[in-house]
Amino acid sequence: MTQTQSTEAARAPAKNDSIHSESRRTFMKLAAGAGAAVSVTSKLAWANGEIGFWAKDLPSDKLTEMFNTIVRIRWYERTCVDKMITDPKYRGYNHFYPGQEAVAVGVCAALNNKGPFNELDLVYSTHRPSGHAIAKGADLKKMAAEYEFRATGLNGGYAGEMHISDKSCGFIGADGMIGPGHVIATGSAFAFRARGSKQVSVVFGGDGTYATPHFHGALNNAALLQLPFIYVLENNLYHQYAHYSYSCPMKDIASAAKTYGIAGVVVDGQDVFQVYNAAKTAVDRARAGEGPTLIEAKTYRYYNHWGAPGAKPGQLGAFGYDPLAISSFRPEREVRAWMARDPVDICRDTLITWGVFDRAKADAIEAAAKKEAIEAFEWADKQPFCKPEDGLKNVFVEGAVPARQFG
Amino acid sequence: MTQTQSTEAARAPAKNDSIHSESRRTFMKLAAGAGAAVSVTSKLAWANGEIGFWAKDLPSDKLTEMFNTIVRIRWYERTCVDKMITDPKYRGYNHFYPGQEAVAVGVCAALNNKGPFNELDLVYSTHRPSGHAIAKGADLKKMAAEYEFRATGLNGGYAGEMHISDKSCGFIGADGMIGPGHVIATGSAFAFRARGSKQVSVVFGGDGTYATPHFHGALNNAALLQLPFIYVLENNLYHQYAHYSYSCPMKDIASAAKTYGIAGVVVDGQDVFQVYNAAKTAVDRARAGEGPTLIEAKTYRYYNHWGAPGAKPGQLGAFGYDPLAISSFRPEREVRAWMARDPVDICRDTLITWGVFDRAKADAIEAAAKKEAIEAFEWADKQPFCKPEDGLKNVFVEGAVPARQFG
Amino acid sequence: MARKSFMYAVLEAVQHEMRQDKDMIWIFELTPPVASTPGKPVINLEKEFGRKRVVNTGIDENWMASCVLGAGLAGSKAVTYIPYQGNCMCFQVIQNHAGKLRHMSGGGASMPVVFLLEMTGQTPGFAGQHSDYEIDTYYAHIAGVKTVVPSTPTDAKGMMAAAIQDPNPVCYLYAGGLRELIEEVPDNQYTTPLDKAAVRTTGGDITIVGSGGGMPEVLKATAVLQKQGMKVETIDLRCLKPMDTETLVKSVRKTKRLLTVDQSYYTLCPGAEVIARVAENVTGARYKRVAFPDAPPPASPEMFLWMRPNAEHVVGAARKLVG
Amino acid sequence: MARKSFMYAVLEAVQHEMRQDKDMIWIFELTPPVASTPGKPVINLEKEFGRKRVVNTGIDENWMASCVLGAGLAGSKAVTYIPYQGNCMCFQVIQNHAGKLRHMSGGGASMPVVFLLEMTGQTPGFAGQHSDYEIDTYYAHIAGVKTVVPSTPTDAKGMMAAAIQDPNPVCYLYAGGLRELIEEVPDNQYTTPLDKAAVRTTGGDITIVGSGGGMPEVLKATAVLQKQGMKVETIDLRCLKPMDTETLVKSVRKTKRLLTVDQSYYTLCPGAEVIARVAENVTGARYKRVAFPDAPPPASPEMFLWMRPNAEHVVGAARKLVG
Ligand SMILES: Cc1ncc(C[n+]2csc(CCOP(=O)(O)OP(=O)(O)O)c2C)c(N)n1
Ligand SMILES: Cc1ncc(C[n+]2csc(CCOP(=O)(O)OP(=O)(O)O)c2C)c(N)n1
Ligand SMILES: [Mg+2]
Ligand SMILES: [Mg+2]
Repeated sequence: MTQTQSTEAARAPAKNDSIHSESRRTFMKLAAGAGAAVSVTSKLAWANGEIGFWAKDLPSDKLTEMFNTIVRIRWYERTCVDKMITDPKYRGYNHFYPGQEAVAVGVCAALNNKGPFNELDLVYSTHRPSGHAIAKGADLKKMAAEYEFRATGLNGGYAGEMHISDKSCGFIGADGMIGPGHVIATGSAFAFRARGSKQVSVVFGGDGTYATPHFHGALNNAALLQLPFIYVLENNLYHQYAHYSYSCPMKDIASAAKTYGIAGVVVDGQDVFQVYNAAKTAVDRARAGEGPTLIEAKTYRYYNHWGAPGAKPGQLGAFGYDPLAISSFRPEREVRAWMARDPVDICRDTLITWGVFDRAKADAIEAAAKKEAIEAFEWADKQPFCKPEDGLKNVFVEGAVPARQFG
Repeated sequence: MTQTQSTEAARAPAKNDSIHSESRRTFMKLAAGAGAAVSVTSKLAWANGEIGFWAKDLPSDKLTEMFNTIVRIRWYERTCVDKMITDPKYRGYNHFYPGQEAVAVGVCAALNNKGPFNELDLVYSTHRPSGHAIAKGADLKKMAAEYEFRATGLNGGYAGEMHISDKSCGFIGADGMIGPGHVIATGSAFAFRARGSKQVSVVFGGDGTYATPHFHGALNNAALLQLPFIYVLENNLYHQYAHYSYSCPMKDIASAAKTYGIAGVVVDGQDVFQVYNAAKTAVDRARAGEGPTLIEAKTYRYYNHWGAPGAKPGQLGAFGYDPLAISSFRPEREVRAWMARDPVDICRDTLITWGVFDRAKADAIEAAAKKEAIEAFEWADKQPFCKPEDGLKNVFVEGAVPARQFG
Repeated sequence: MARKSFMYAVLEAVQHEMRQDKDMIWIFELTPPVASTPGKPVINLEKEFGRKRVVNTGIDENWMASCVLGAGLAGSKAVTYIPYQGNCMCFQVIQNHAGKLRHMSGGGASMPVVFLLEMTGQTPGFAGQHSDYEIDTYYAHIAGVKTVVPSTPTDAKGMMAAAIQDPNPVCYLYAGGLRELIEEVPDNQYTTPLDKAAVRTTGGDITIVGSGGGMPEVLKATAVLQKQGMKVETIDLRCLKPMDTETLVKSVRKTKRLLTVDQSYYTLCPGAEVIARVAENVTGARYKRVAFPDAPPPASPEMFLWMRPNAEHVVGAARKLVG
Repeated sequence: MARKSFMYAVLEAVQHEMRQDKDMIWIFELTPPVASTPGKPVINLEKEFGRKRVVNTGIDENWMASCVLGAGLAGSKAVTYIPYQGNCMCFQVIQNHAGKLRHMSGGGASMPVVFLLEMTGQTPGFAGQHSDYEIDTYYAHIAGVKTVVPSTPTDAKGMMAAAIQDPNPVCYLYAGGLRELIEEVPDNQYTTPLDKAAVRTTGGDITIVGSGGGMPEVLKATAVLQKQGMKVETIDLRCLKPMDTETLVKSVRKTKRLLTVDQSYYTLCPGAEVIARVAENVTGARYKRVAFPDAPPPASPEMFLWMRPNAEHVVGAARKLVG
């Protein structure tokens, strides 16, 4: 985690979150010093010492829940991939998130996701929304039904994957466009500030968002008005099939924060606790009226941009040439190298190291997550299709627009 | 002149431009050392030593021409102001440039303004175009006629002030919008690079352009493709009636260059030679294929945003409250302080100090410029009005579109 | 009741709503939300509600529109005043986001927002970008936003109040040429529907349909024609989307002659939609359009004033149609 | 002559022009300029002409359109392929700059540029932003650019060649739904006019006018109706601006019945303009429009496919109009 900004200040962890930290810290030092954790250290990214390591101060049930959320995302996605490549009747198209789970979970764990709408922190998502939606609290069954365009889906079949949303947990939703969501998200932050609320507005976006004109509009105005706004830039190295160096002249996109005089942070996106630390610092800053943060999480997606070309049933990740790539494609060795630093493994191993749970418990959690995901897609398959004429509704709050296709 | 970038390299001045430099440098040192120039130093901004002080190596006729251009702009504008406030039949509206002349002239003196179109450097201008147009080489008479919407105007009466253009000298033209021109200008730079031409594309823009989404699009793409592109940001402190701190979180807008890894320079916009030095460095860089430069010229306009409220005939500058300002307005003391560092005075005094001409010669040049301007507006007043139906022409290259206003 | 300008009437409606709703925001750029009229207090939203709720920043109209949209999604009422120079800078976010989010979310998205889109005053001499009149069509074609274009201070106030109270995103087009209109406008808050055209005069010889910035000239022409004995039914469209087909069809069923008048470019001007809707429902009528030619507005007043539809043009076209 | 897809035909035209003119450039984003067809060489503009002339950068469609405009102003021919997701990101610069610069400069500005604006393929399931069909109206209302929407590979090639050779800026709309069309297309370079509609079938009972992505279904419906004995004059609009009024009017003078078919939203769809032009010139005709309702396209295939105009809808509407 690199601080590109000096405004960073150590802040005391919120009361209800501080527990067991002393013993965990001690254990951490012992393990590191004695080399006892050697077999897992290669998968662990260590914090910059213990200062600001908020994650370590979280209660065990919260930490366990973070692992649970990671594997729920992982298995929701893997189940969906398998369905897509084995069930010819499956009609969804998807942009898969595996490899990046730690980012969604680390950020959303620092947010308020329950309660009345005017107390929720809001999350704006992208064309790759499953992870963000689940981490924010959306229901797996309803998501699966939405991905299959069913009337009982999260959004009644209007949305599909690329536009799912769930107001009840503050998930403003996916957006198929690259750029605009970031600027819109600053508007929610503006509304929070105007009404004196402590809510924060968070937007997720890829490395592809950097080059959009919207990047400037979002950060400049958030900086000028000191908005409670957090821009989580998931740098998974590629936008579609182009490496981010095609669209960005610098290595760390977070360094752009400097221009705006706001906090910019680069974080290891494979380690959910590193992400949590950065997010919590940013959330505290936002709630304190100290303005926006740009968090760049270095991460990777195990599947291709879109759909599941190169994936095999029951196997994690996609390999080989994607016919959609046409003129450029990422090397398979790169995929495998990133998979060796898997966010599920890092989270599991860290929590075992911290003594939060043992491997058996972790396996049980993962098995339950897998079961939940499978059941969600099974449930979805039994849901009713949409009524054609409902397409004329929800254009405006009231009524329906006239049919015009019949002349 | 602050270099925010280390890519700056001293480059030998072009052959035809190096003359008399040795003697001028010697004189400069003597004058400074002996205190002989004390009476003028308060109006002179000194370079960072002599290195990269290209202006000092220019031939005397070129330096004289720079002064001539400055006063031609000044008197074109002053004549226009006087006309606007004394001649009720004058129909033009204008955004006046006095106070900023050194920027237009310093930049354009470093460009190629004559020859076949495919060898000219191109200039994109703004809603405040007179200075840029004259510095690039547009004809005063035709400009005056255009400002009064005459058929023989620079653009046949189609343009008015806010859209004047003159391809014959590479003046692509004014643009009434804030932002888009900058991005379009990178397109010309792209074309130059694609066809292996040594031309450069220059855009002028105010401090107001910084906040536009286009700022990012122009600089990011110019940086990525290393385009022969120069962004001259004239920071005259205000966009309309808002101080630039309302739209920009940093003091020096040029520091934004850092993010893009390109050269960014802050320059004293009241000193034409400082501006020339920065422009020449940028032009050399662009022609050498070394990419874009962002030049921020600190400057000031003596009139209000638009028109001539507060101006008196025969008097330079506008003072007092502008009724259009409504909720905020610049202090009069600020205007007077900037007028004390007038670009005409600085240029004249520098050249006298350098021994390029004496005061009598300078006065004669200025008198001629004044006369030319007065004659231009007199000529314009005698030009024919446009034929109404010509409004249907020039929509496409060929023919005219049908009239539709009669039903 | 007092004499009020267009903008005073608008800000009066806004002020009322902002006093009711402490969360409501207003984003502006170069036009401070300030208006005055003789005998009434000056309205200054920035002063009254403070810079947390009423703010300007830089020249970024896309941010302005996106900001109010995001505020709406967060549950706050919000309005932005986009200056005419930037009224297409924010086009994409209105077309692709404000217009689609409710539908795409299956009804979940909340968007109680108003985009007050200033149009140019069509000032002679300003040329091209500063005197066009074309966005009515662009915004009226968008699905999922209501697009209205009031033409009187009275409608301006009532439709602004209705727009703010409407839970749907509303594109409220403000034709800058109406800036100088002044009339008696009620002081109390009232609403004017966002889906009804206004029949300004009734008659059986011809239906003339105009909207927004063109209405003063249409009404002038109506008076001239009436003096000449023609029975003119003049309709102020007011609402471009949804469009009030019923009022239009009913009128032309009676008059059998339809003349549309637009300041917008001829091709795909609102009048084209008016004619198409009527032609689908009425047989045997005759049609004519007066509109700005398919050419950008030139600077020269001679050229521009000749091209811009005016009362004389309307009178001439009506005579051709009826004669 | 060989069987070619829409995009192969387009790139063949582009390749020819780029070989002629060493200055010409092509800007793309996520769609590399690559196409292949059996028995013909693969076209890869990036490989053939190199990354100085053919380049992609980041996700900034406003830059792409602005870049080719700036290249044009500098005297270079230039084309950009804007992906459908960004086809309104570049709206303002085309509307306010490409469309006005020639006029505002009194004829001085050079703009031999083509904006190849991809439209969505209207794929069921993609929803809202990824399956709409609406930009035809936005771009056709702009003054100063020519806006065309070819519907066959043969026209695609000829109109691309014409667009590149045309010194005016051209918005070349490419309906993604035509991606899979394959037909025999000549190998030599030829041009197809940018201001002429194409009469696809002749007949005296009814005129059916469609364009772009809707044409395959219109032609399917035509065949069905012809089998049922109806004499159908089917017109492919091809050029939205300028629009070929003459061909339209001539046809409806004969048939007295006009059915327009659009994939675009009903309000202010191109068909509205077609009807208005005809109604101004023909008396006593009957009119009907088939179009997408004024609603964003929903994800659910059940809803979406019911809403999108198809051959069955066209057949039904034609029968109502003629019967
Ligand atoms: C304005 C716009 N242009 C183009 C696209 C097409 N598109 C969809 S996803 C994508 C790449 C996004 O990359 P990134 O932001 O890095 O997110 P990732 O896919 O890596 O999660 C592009 C170009 C779009 N959706 N919106
Ligand atoms: C997109 C857009 N929004 C708003 C305007 C209105 N406007 C004209 S000039 C101006 C201020 C420009 O300030 P700056 O760039 O600093 O130039 P200066 O006037 O100081 O020369 C504004 C906001 C515009 N022309 N274009
Ligand atoms: Mg990415
Ligand atoms: Mg300024």
